[in-house]
Parts: sequence; structure tokens; C-alpha cells
Amino acid sequence: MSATETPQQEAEHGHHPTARDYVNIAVILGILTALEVSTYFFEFGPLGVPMLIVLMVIKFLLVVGWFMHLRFDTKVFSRLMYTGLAFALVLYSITLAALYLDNFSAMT
Amino acid sequence: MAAGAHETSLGIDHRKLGMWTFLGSEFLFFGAFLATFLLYVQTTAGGPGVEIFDIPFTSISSFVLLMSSLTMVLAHNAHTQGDLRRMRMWILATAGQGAVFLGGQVFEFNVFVREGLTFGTSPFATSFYVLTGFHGAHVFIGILLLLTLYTFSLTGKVKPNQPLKTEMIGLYWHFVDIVWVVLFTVVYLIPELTVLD
Amino acid sequence: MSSTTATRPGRYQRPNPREGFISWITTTDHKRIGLMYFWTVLVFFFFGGVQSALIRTQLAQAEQSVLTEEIYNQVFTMHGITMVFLVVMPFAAAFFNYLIPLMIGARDVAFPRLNAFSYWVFLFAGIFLYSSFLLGGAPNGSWVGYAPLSTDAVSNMGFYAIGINALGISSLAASINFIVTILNMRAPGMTFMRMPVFIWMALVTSFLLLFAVPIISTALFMLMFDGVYGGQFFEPATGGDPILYQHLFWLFGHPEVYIMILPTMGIISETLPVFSRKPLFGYAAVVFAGAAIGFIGFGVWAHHMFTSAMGPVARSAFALATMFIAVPTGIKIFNWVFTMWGGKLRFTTSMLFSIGFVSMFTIGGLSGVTHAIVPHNAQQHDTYYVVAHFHYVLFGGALFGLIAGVYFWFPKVTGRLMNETLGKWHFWTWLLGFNLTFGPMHMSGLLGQPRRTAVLPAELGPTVELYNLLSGVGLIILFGSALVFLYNLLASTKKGELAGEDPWDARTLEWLTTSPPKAHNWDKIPTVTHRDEFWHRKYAEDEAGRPVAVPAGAAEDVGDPRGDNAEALDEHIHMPDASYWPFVMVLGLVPLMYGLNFASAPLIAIGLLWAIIGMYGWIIEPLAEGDDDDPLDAPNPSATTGAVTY
Amino acid sequence: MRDSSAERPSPRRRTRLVPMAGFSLLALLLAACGGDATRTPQNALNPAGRYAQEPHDLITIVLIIAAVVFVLVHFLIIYSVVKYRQRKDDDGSLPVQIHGNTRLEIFWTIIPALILAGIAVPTVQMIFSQMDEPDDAFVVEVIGHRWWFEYYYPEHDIYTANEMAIPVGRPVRLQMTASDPARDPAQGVIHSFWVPRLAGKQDLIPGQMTYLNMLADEPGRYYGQCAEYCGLSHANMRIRVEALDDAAFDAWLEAQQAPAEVPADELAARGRELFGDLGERQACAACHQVWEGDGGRTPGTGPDLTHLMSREEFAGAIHDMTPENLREWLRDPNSMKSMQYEVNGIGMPDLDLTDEELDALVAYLLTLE
Repeated sequence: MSATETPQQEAEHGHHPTARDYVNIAVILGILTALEVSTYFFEFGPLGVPMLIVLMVIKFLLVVGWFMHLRFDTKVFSRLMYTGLAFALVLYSITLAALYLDNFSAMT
Repeated sequence: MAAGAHETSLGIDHRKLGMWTFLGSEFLFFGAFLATFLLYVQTTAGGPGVEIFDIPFTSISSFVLLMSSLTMVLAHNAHTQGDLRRMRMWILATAGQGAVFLGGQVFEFNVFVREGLTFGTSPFATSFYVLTGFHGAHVFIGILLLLTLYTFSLTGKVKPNQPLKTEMIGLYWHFVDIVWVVLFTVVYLIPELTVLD
Repeated sequence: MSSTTATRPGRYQRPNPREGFISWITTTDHKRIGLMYFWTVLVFFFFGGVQSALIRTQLAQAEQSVLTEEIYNQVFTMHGITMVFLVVMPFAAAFFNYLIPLMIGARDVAFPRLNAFSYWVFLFAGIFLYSSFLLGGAPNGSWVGYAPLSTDAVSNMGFYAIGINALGISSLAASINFIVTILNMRAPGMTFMRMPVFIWMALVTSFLLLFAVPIISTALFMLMFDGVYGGQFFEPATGGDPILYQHLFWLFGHPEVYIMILPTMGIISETLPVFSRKPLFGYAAVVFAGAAIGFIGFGVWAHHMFTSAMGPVARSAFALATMFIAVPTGIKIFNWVFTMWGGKLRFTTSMLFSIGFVSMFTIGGLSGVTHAIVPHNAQQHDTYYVVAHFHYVLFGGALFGLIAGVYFWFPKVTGRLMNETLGKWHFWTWLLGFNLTFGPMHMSGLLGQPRRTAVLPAELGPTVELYNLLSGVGLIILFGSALVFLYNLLASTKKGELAGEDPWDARTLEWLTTSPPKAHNWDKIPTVTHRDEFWHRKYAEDEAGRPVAVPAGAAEDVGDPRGDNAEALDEHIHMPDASYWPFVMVLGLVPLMYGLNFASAPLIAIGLLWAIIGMYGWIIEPLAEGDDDDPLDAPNPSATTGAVTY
Repeated sequence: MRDSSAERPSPRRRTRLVPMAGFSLLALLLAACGGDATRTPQNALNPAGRYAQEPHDLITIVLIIAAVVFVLVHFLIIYSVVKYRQRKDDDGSLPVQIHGNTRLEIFWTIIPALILAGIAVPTVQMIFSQMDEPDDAFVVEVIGHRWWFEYYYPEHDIYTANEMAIPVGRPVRLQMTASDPARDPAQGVIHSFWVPRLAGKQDLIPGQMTYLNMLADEPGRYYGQCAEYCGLSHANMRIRVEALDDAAFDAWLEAQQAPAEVPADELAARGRELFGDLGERQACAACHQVWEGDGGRTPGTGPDLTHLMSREEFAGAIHDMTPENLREWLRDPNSMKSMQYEVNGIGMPDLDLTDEELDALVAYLLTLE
């Protein structure tokens, strides 16, 4: 608990990316998007879905980490965001699992 | 909170902490609609299903929205350097790209409705429109915020030494963007691969 | 005091009235907002009580129909909605508002105008819900609003979907506000493990709201889209799954149970130590148990759906999770009991209600465990046994504790004590009436009486009539008891015995300032060096743990907020100004809500436009202490000493 | 953290007293409510077959444990209140400030967890055993309508309403779903089938199938009602289950399978005519089936009336099957039961029948034995 009691220093004055960094990230994002869209045009077989999910996660982390400064900001923000994200993932996964796999219709 | 920020218990500005708290809860909001969409992705009641999606078209508007995050962060970068002129330019670019995305969505909805996918056609249709519609509403609010920021930076309500205001709106904008990163993959691309085969 | 409007030039002046009607409309003072919550809750509590009286009258005899089915269904639906969303939740919000800043040594909450906004949304959403009685009938789909019944137009559940969603906005705004306040505005030295348990529980409750409200919001949106706009979310004809609604509702609904009970657990954890004259037994355990309850509380929702279309695997998994949430609850109960153990108990009314809470809540908790016995849950579910259970938790639990809090903090708020004789009458009649009303329901439920039925069938009559009669008698006693309480409140406010600043020999920070507190709470923000800071300023412990009084004045150096230079300090404290805008903005919500309910585009447009204009007014209006990011603009830089500046 | 163990009362002193108190309290409670089956036909505490008996046995154990915990906690509360009250001659000094005790915390974390784990094992076993499909089950389909239950016997092609006959001693497997007058799942809402003495309740979901096992050990009549709030007349949606021994059950099946006879009596014949044709007004036959042997039985939107007089109650099993009641029901159905025909198309419409028509229709209905 007391670990969240971060004093001010870390919060504002970490390493700050430059405009050039941002452009680089955007270029990577563009390439990843192109890769994603390519699944529509080319056949990737069973690799398609895992690849899309990995690409999505990477894009997510890039935007969150760099554009939203989560990499450089206080950990409190990361905790808030990832708590919400984790809650959403876990709760809705269980809900979908219960609806898909373990209701009466699924049993018959 | 320039003076105040350093006196808060966590050393963080209230508003930024509040914004992140809010964004944390937004995951639960979009998550529920997304889960609903996943549940109903094949429940088309005889109406159109995912084959109706125009992937190349949506890819372009998705790309535009993604790039608006770049201009947004550049606007913030300019504001931190006190350069309001460049900040305004990037803000307008961001709002413009948001508007392009939104226009694309309106166009897409119109096409779908003409092809027989109305709001009440099927659970698939309703969940699709509500999920992407709520995202569109978030984009719309984002554009309003950006234009407000633009105007206030002209009138002097937003000053060169207040980059936090741009940063806050940026956080919201990027959040809307990452939601679309997820939606684009889960709503459009993955069903296109799995459901259609 | 609040502050220097006159000295600042600007196009917009913020209002700054200190008394009269306008001062309440425009207030951003957390204490005034807390009081407004409190009195509004009493009004809604009265409505909810009248509804319960109607229900009891109807069921007093078998095959009786004082009310038609139509009216009865509206009445029990509104009773549930009222008690959950318009009484227990905002009752807790009243305490949060009034006490959080005082207990953590802050001058206000982090976002005072947002705080006012929360209250006004709550008020207008409540009025919106009740206006349904005049506009074609109140919602009659029960408070859980299961689809597809609730998507039927005759169920009037549009009011429910939209009204509760608005209340959700209020709760979400409040929860963000309180989270930021607690995380960010604690007095110097108040580390997490020095926070009062009440603050801890407020924090956990706020996080529960933060993550649960968006879920119910989606469920209610879906209900609204299906019911008013032809959506197909829960429409079986096109393949929609009604069970989805139940999942989403209870994903919120179960955390909601803890949202209602945790604030009370916090209150009890403050009152029991004070009146036992001992610190809380196992502070860390109570705090962690509270957090664990909040966390596990998210994982047990489907135990409300054991008779729904769930298979055996899901039933088993949720049964296990449900059982184990009893463990942290048990930890709390034992810690409260052992707080009294070895103390010197003073049986003030507040203490009586606190002990009553522990006792009644234990019953509710134990009957809760029996719900997890899934095979038998199929017998109990939707019977009066369940009604008995959750009234023991929410009435015997939450309300007992909240009333304990009223008696405890009344002198803080008014500077006067509540009448103890009347208080004891109140307690004993309340306890008797409560048990007489809800105790027999355990039996009538096990004997087979379902809830939400407008008629007590003849086949069931002879079996359960006696229990229903007892419940009716109990309710009459409760009504009398509530009158005693109301009279005591009103009379004591006017001419109660003067309390002084520390009538209970209390432990926490809020008693360090004047009663009632000044608008800015503290002349000088206290520095915290201990858990139970105030107590430690009065006493020290010797090596055996025996307390020794600290000589008067010895603690002054820690920073006494009641210093003689208060007048001088006053000038430099800048409190947030009052503002019309939260109220104005919420007025826009009214056409919006009706517009959504009646699918009227013009009303929706007016509402949205109004709200947006309100928002701009909110943004543009000048801040009391200058612009936040701009120290140059602040009229007096030295003023920011520990002050709220937003 | 100071150890307060020195002041704790020895737990051994209580152990024998507490369960005894718990047992006697509970025995009293249960004895008071089991009771006379005829007086309490809808009583979950008086199970009449394994699907109600097993949960009842399990909950009895759990309630005893709960009673023990209740007594323990309240013993502690009352003991503290009495022993540690501030006395009149108090010297004003403060008690020793005890902050907690880690061993105690661990103790009251682990013990309840163990007890709960102990309860969890039989609970999970029983969840599965109660839901498993029995081998030689007799299948009945249940369809929940607003606001009555319809029963279909697939093996025998029998439709009936409100009253259900089952064989004694043989598990009954209910296949359940919900629908509404127009047989349109779009109009369906969730109901719940509950006959407490035979089994716990199970919801009926429109558009989905759910299952419930029931067993009656003894012949007799078992009552129940819809237990999931389903709108206006939810309270008037009752269930009667008639458990018949083999001979009686076979006779019942045979009688129900027979087609309705065309009445010879003149008045009743006139009633039969009206049943099929009311001119401008909606005919009874538009919603209700009286099967006279042509083709298969197809359900109408309302209850099947082929053997109406074999049932003792009608309208969701809330009214006795008397000529007077039937006549009143036909004359002004809403006065007998709240329905939503005008707004929602649910229930029985008011057909504006003349006295003469009423007489004829009632006479006809009385012939449907």
C-alpha cells in the first residue's frame, strides 16, 4: 500500500519522449495496422487469429505506453488502468463462458 | 494546481488522477458491449451478418483515427514547449481526423441500413450499432473537447504554461483510440476470418 | 472563508451567497451537500416506507386485494428501487460527503462542483423516477428489471432504465471524486495505514462503484434500446438471450450489495472503538477483510441466478465463491466483537445501534451462507426467505449502522447532542419492530411464500398467515419508531444539549475541529503522526498499553487548528466558490431523460444542448483562486497552504 | 500488538453447551413447521420425494451449523456487553488498549474456511446429482405462458393446463420453456416452475430449454406457483400437481387421450356452435382447442379445453371449476383475473356475450369431461 505513496519526483519529470519518438511510434503503428489488414487479403490459416490478437495487444501497449505516457508516468495510473482492464477481461470472459459453455442449451 | 499539485498526497494533479480513474471504469463500459457483440456475432436472425463489413473501407478510417493519436500527442508536445501556435495546428488536425472517422462511420451505417441491417434486424445488428455507436459518441465528445480547447487557446483561457489541459483531453482521445484498436480487430477482422469460413 | 470574489476582476463573477435558498442551490461545500443528501434521503425513505405499508396491508390476509395487481406491482417495484438507489446508497453518500474531508484533514473534496453535480443528478433522477406515477404508471418490472418482461412497454421500465442510469452517473462522478480525494488529499502524515477504517471502506466502496456502475449502465442502456427503440438484445424471437441481462445486472448487483454495506461497516468500525474506549481490534485485518469483500464481491454475482439457465459447473463455481466471501465477513464480525472485549462500554444510542448492527448483520450473513447451498437455494430463491435475508443485511445491517452514524456524528454537524432518552426508545422499538417485521419472513419463505406476489393464495394462507400478520404488526412499530427518530432529529437540532467539541472522547480527526465545523474545516491543516490521531493527542500509552492522559497543551506543537490566530488565517484560505453551473447543467438532464423515455428527438436535443451549454458555463466560470495551472493568476500564492484549490 | 489471550474465556467451557442449544432451537423450529401435509400443501419444509428431500436434509445440517455460529457470536456479544459495561463506580480510567491479536485473526480465518469447505463438498455433489437426467424418467413438457402453465405429454400427445398429473414413484423430467398466447417466443417472459414439496424451482426461459427433475413418493396433490415475477398476474399463476398411483395414472392418460364428444343436448350443441363461431367477435376456437379426433392435437394460444371438466380449477388454477365461475369468467374475465388483452393481447378478451350465449357456452363447457 505504502508503495503508492510516490512522492512527486517520479511523476512529472521522467524521461520525456520527443516529437521524433512519437513519429517513429506512429510509423510502427501504421506498419502493424497494415499487417492486420493483410489478413483480409492473404490466407494465414490457423495463424490468423493469434496474429491479429498479438498485433492488437502490441498496438494497444504502444499507444498507452507512449502516447498516453504510461511508461513515463507514475505507477498509480497504470494500476488504475490495468485494474479496470483486468476486471473487464476476467468478468466478461466468465460471463461469456457461462453463457456459451454451461447453460442448458449448451448441455443438450 | 501548480502550487497545489506538489502538495497532494500522491504528488499528482487531481484532474489527471480523476481522468485515469474514469478511464479505468470505461473499460468495463465498452467491455460489456463488446462481450455482447461477441455473444451475438452469429445471431443474425436471417439478416445480414459480418459479411456485410467493408474491410478496406474500415481499415482506412481506422488508420485515420490511429494517426489522429499522433497529431494529438504532437499537440501536447507543442503545448509543453509553450508553442500554442503549433499546438493549435495539431489540435485542428486531430479534430479533423476524428471528423473523418466519424463521417466514415456515418457513411458505413447508411450503407448497412440500405443493405438491410437496420437497428432492430437482429441481436447482431443491435449490438453492432450500439457498440460502435457508443464509440462514435465518444469520438464526437472528443471532437467537441478538442474544438473547445482550440477556441480557449485563442481567447487566452488556455495559456501556454498549461499543457495539462491538452494532456487531459489527449488522454481521453488516446483512450478512444485504443478502444477502436480493440474494436477494429475484434469486431471486424477476427469475425471476418472465423465466422465466414 | 470563501473568498475573494470582490478583489478579482473578470467578466463572470461567481455567486457567493452564504444563506438563503440560493446558497443551497449554488453550494459546493461538501458539508452542505452532505446535509442535502441526508434530508433528501429522509423524504425518499418516507415514500419507501409508505410503499412497504401498502405491501404489508395487501398481504395481511390470504386472497385479499386492497390494491389491484397493477398497483401492487408498481408499489413493490418502487419500494425496491427507492430503498436501494434513493435511500441506502445516498445515505452512505451523505456520510461520505460530510466526513471524508474532515476525517482525512482536508478542506473539501477534490472536485467540489462535481460533488454538487452528483447531488443534483441524484435529486432529479429521483424526481424523474417518481414522476412516473403521474405519467402512465410507475415501473412495474421489479427492481431487478429482468428482460424481456422489462422491455415490454406496459412495464413502464423505461423510467427505471433511464432513471437508474442517471443515478449511476451521479454515483460514478461521486466515486471518482472520493477516490481522488482520499488518494490525494490526506493531511500530511496520514499514510494509508493511518487512515480511519471508515475512510478505507469509503475508498473500497468508491472503487466498487467505479467498476460496477459502468456495467449496470450498459445493461440499462440495452434495456432502454430494447424497450423504447426496438433493439434486439434480449429478444428471444431473433435469438437474443435474456440470461445476458441477468449476468450484466448481477455483475453490478452483487457488488452493489457491498456498496450498500461497506460504508456501514466503516461507521461501525469508528463507533465501536470510541464507545468501548479501545482501539479497533485488528485494524489491518478489518481493512484487508473489507478490501477482500470488495474484491471477491465481484466474483459471486451468478449466485443470484442459481435457478436460471445455468449448468452445474457454473452453479458449483459460484457456490464456492459465495461461500468463501463469508470468511472475510466473519473476520470483521469477530474483530468488532473483540473490540468490545476488555473495554469499558458506554451504551449511548449510537453504541446500541452499533451492537444491534453486529447482531442483526450476523443473522443476515448466516442466512446468506445458506443461499450458497445451491440445491436448497432452488427452494429459497425468490421467496420471503430471501426477502428476510436481504432486509437483515440492508435494514438490520446498513440502516442500523447508518443510524448509529447519525447519532454519533450529529453533535459534529449541529454542535448539539441528540436526546438520549428518545434515542433509547428509538433503538429498542426499532430493534423490536425490525425483528418482528422481518424475522417471520424467514419462516413464511421456507414454508413456500414467493415474493413479488400480489395475492397470498388460499392454499398457502393457513400456513403463513400468522407470519404475515406479525410482519404487519412489526411494521407499525417501525413507523412509530421512525417518528420518534424524526422528532428527536428535529427537536435536537433546535434545542438539543450543547455538545462541546468532543462529546464522546473520540479518536479521529474530525473531532479536532469545531462543531459544527467552519466552512473551511480547519484553520490550519493538522499533521498526522498516528492512527487515531485525535486520541493520541489526548492520551499516550505506557509500556503495558495503559493509556495516560497527555498534559493539556503538550500536543499543541503538532498543530492545533483552533489556534488564536484563526481570524488572521481565515483571510488566506481560499475555498471553492459557489456555482450555479452544476445545478444548471443538471436541469438539462431533465428534458434529456424524458426525451429518451418517450423517444422524443426535440426533447433529447434540448436536453443535450442545455447540458453542453451548462458544461461550457462550468468551464468558463472563473476559479476562486485563479486558474489551477497558473500560479501567476492566483491572488495570493501563500494561500495554497494545504488548501483545496480546484 | 498485545496478546489478549489471557483474558479470553476458555473455549472448552462453551463447546458442549452451544451445539445443544443450537440443536434444540432448530429441532423446535423444524418440528413446528414440518407438520400436517394437508394443511400445508405448498411447504418446502415437508418434502415428498428425493428431489426435495435431499436439499432439505443438507440445509438442515447447514442451519444447525449456522445456529451454532449464531449462538457463539451472540454469546460473545452478550458476554462483552454484560462483563465490560462501564459501571456506575467507574474510576474514569481507560481500559488497556489492545490493538489486535494475530493468532486469533488466523484462527477465525481458518476455522470458518474449513467449515465452509466441509459444506461445499456435499453441495457440489448434490448440484450434479440433482441435475442429472434420471434413467427411467417420465417426460413432461412445460410451457409457461402469461399467466398459466401448459403441460404436454409427448409420448401420449396430451395437452392440459394448470393441473398436471404425474406417476407416483417414478422420476419426472420436465422440459421447460416459456412462450405466450400467440405461441410467439417474442412475447414470452421468464417464469419459474416451483412445487416446493416435490423439487426446488427452475426458471423457464423464452427461446431456451431448461430441465427439472421431480419425484413424488406418495399419491396426493401438491401445490406450487410461478416463482419468477412475470408481470401483472404473476400471483395468479398457480400449479397443481396430482401424483397418481400406476393404475389411476394409466386411467388418467387414457381419458385424456380420448377426443371430446359432440354433445347431444340442444343447449350444449348451440354452445358448441358458438364456440366455433361468434360472428363479428373472436370465436373461442381461435385460441382454445377442443379436440374431437380429427388429425393431431395442435395447441391453440389459450389452454386446451378438450377435458376441461377433468380439472378442478381454471384461470391459472385460481378459480374453482363451477358453472357460476365459468359463466362469470366468460361474461367479464378481467373481473376474475387481471389480464392485458387490450394493451398486450395477453389473456382472455371480453367477448360481450349475451345471457343466452353465456348459458349455451357454459352448458357446452360442462360437457367437456
